[in-house]
Amino acid sequence: MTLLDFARGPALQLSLVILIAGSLWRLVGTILLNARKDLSRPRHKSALADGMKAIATRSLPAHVFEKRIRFQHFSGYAWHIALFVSVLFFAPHILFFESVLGFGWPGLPNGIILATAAITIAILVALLIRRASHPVQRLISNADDYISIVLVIVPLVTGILAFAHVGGRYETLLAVHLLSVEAMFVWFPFGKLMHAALTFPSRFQAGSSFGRKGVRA
Amino acid sequence: MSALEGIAVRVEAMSGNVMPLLHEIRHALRRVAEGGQGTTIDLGSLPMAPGEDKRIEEMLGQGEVRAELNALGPTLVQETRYPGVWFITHRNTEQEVIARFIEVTRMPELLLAQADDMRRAVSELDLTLNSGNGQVSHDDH
Amino acid sequence: MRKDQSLGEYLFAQGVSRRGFLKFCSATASLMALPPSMVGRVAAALESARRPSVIWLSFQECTGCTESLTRSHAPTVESLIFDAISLDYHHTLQAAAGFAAEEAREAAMQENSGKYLLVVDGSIPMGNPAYSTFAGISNLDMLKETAANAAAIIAVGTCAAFGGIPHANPNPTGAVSVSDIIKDKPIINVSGCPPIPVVITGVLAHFLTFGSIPDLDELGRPKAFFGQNIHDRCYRRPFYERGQFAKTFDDEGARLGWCLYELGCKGPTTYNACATLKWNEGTSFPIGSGHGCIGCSEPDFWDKGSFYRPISAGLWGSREALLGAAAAGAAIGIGSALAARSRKKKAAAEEAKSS
Amino acid sequence: MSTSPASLKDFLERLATLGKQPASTAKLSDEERVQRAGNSFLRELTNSMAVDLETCIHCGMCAEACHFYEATQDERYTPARKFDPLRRYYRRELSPMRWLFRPFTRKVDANDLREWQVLVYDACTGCGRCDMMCPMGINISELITVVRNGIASAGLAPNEIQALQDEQQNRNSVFGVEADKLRELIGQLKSRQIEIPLDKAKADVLVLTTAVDVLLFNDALAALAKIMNRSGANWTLSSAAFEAANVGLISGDTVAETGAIRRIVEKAKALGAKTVVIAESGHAYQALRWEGAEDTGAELPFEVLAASEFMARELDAGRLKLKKAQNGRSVSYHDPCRLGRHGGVYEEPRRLLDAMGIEHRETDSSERENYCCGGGCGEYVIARAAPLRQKAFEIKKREFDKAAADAVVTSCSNCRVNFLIGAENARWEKPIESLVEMVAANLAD
Repeated sequence: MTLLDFARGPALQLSLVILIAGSLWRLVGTILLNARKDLSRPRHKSALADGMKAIATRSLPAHVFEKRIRFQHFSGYAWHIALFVSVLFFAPHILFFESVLGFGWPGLPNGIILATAAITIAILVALLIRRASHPVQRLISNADDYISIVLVIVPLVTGILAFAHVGGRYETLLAVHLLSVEAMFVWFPFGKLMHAALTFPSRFQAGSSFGRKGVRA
Repeated sequence: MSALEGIAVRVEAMSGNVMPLLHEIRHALRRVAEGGQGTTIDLGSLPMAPGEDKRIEEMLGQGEVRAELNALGPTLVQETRYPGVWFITHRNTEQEVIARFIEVTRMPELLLAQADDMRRAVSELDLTLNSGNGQVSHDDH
Repeated sequence: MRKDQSLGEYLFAQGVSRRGFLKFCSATASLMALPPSMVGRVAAALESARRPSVIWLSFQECTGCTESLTRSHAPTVESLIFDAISLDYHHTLQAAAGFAAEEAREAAMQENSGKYLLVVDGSIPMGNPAYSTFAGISNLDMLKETAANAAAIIAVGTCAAFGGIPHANPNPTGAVSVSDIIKDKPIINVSGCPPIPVVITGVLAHFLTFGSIPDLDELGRPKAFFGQNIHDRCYRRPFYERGQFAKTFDDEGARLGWCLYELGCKGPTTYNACATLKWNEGTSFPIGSGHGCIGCSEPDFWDKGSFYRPISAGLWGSREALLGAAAAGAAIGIGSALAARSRKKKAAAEEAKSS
Repeated sequence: MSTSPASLKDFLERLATLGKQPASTAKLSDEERVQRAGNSFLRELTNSMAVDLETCIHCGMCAEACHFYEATQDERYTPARKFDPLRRYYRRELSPMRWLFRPFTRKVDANDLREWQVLVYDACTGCGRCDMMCPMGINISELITVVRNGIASAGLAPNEIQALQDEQQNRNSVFGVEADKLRELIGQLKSRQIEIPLDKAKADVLVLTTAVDVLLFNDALAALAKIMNRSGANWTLSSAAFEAANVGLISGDTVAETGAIRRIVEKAKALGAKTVVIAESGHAYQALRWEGAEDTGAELPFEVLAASEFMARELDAGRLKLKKAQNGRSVSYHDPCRLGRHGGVYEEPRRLLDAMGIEHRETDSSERENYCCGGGCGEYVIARAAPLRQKAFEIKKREFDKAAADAVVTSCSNCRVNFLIGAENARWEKPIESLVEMVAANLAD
């Protein structure tokens, strides 16, 4: 079995199994803990709508806070959007999703994908440096923070190398790219990458718990 | 080929090798014009889209000199519209193309009489002359 | 051609002019994928090259490789190359059969011990030896015996090089490649199903010209022909770069000659010279005809999923496994939450008791 | 118009003695402390906190919302770091992946609890400004509250706060204000023609005041009484349950918190009160309005209104008529965090100011984004935190100066105390006033 066959076959299967099982384990196990019982009279009885609204509004610029967090906020937007474009609209990726999900969608020209991937890497490296040097972030960071960011950067770098056929044979580069993505999959449920799923219940809670007090979260 | 052309496959763009090739030829030609070394390009080593080789031929056109030699099958040496740029097509005895080159030089090596062949020619001429009526004295200085 | 004649002497004796010889050499250099500047060296080497003895063994094969070779550009430079070797044994092509044929082989082996070239097509069954025999000799025995005193071995075709189709899952005959058995001889793998004929003759020409084997890649294939993948040399590559892909074999993209990546083309992971040398006298190659590369020059190409499955798609069996993983994950999650709840409850009960 | 410097001085002296009283739970071994903190964490953790703890990505943006970080640039004050002991406890003990996380997560020890005492009491007022900015929607102040509760359970709350809590629990008083002191004040006010009904047998409205008002802001109590009387409500104060302040909520002792609430609930039930009005106190409002039912385990049999809510409602009902203020001054309204962000009372105070025709100039941050006074949630009683508090006050001062109103008005006695102290230290001249007093002064005849 070649490295590529391993990456496309058993490694992919195993990493997806860990990704899915681990994510549900963590998500279900967290949400099913005892819930607080709200007994006080709500000012607004729109907890559901307020919760859903917060999921959206917490992605918007943060009013008066914005001027103090502009760099992090906009670099955050930029790299997340660029990452999603690179991941979701690169034709070979769509073929991959099609093989897993059973359906696909139209892609974007490779030039755009190359640009978004490069932007993502540049911002992530900048954020990595910031994390290691900014007093607040350095103090509150743990190994997970560094591992997670590196595990996102590496697939982007290997993806660009595979696309551009730089640094090795295509099948080796593709295999390394796949393996790096799989490493990220495996790490996902255990580290902070899980926020991709957890941010929705977390924001929802903020929206509904402040919402019942009549406060826009 | 005509049957293939009947299939509705159009090629929208070229492999991208045509322009670099023409640039390479230009550089080579300038070098030769300034008294430098010639260059030979093996067209068999370049990936070509269907029809691209024809396109190159058309772009280079035909110049003044056209030579045909017959050695292990015919070979056509065609000067292009750019003097010093030659299109060489080797065929086998079955008229099938076996190799194609573009040579950028004053005169393709292949057209020059070869020393070996000339030496052999001399001995053949000697033979002819000696085995004739013997009246012609031959002084070989 | 007498065996003690050099190739140059032979050609000149045939009345070939020096010009003709030069033409032959430039065509040969082109064949070996050598740069035109190497023609002088090729000429010098060929002029004095001696005629080697070649023994060709065919094992578990379909004769496609031999067909590919013999039906290629008939009488051409390749045929001259073949004139320049002494093909002493090839059971498909030779007139002799049975014990007579084997005698010819044994004679050639004795006479040219340590100097002859062994060409093999087909894989070798390691299961029951009776799966494939000649004159009662098993393929394995014949290969070992013939390889023992060969100068080098050329494994022609994917079967000889990597096991090929007989080796495909579930490999009922236990087929293996030449290099799985012979470890102490230089082996040149000329893979492909079938290999490009000029690649076979190119390798022979190289041996003839330089008396040595060419530079090989890590799979034992000559780099001159297998050094680059189909994708890198494909004329449809610009479409890939631009993200223009044919989605079906009859859509607009297919008609416009767009990249076949999405239709499962294995060009990016396949190393061969098809995109430059092409087939049928340089007419076309599979991608040129609108079908993706199936990767026939790569090991186990039969076992890498459908020819029409894109390379970036995963190679794995079941979506059910993922559903199972989801169920298992949710179950562990529920279990851990219940355990945590009961722990909270117990702590609360203890606290109530103590206070 | 309300507070004499002499009474403020007296009040500050009372504060200064707090830290010198021996705290009740000082003699615990480190193991016991860790055990108690752990049990407290275990008891209080809910699934929504678990989601929040699992979701934090350590972006550190919350630091930029925190007035203590902004004032000092000290990275230790990052809100997300303040709940780190809880995060660690949770990851080791309750997280769905606790078996995997435990080897990589350091156990919380007594030294951690001591270190975090300073971070969550001195350098956090639980104002919740960070809650509003967290991109993950984490309820940071709630998590920090749980850390406080754990540290309090471990007997490691700061002495001043512990002393206050001991007093409320043991003697049912705050700052030494017992029923006699209230009666004395009611007598004094009576001489100013302000009638305050005390201990009626039955009443529709139970009004709660605070020790701070009794000691320091007598005029606020007088103003509230005037308004209650004018509205024509059948109301009373109760000598058994007049204190709105809830030290348990501040200290982190949930048992004490619930005890204080229960006293009020019992009294209101006995009175048959349908409404409880809380004097100007943010934390008291939060304790009864939003924690009362949860702490006592049953829906409250009455509605809970902040003074401003009550006034706005009476205004709407036409029972309260306001005249236009004559002095033409402008004000900036300061949203107390526990009335605003944690309580949802933004609109009523502004409506009242409008009704009095008072121009109000918003500070750059206001309502849900308003900066804390700098000393909320008992922070202002901690003596050693004074320099830090003053730095945070500077932010408020800057905001008010920029808004350039003639006065600051708020509706929380704690905010007022803190502003008064800060203003005195900074020699800042801006008047700091009470909304209730302002309304009482502009009642239409």
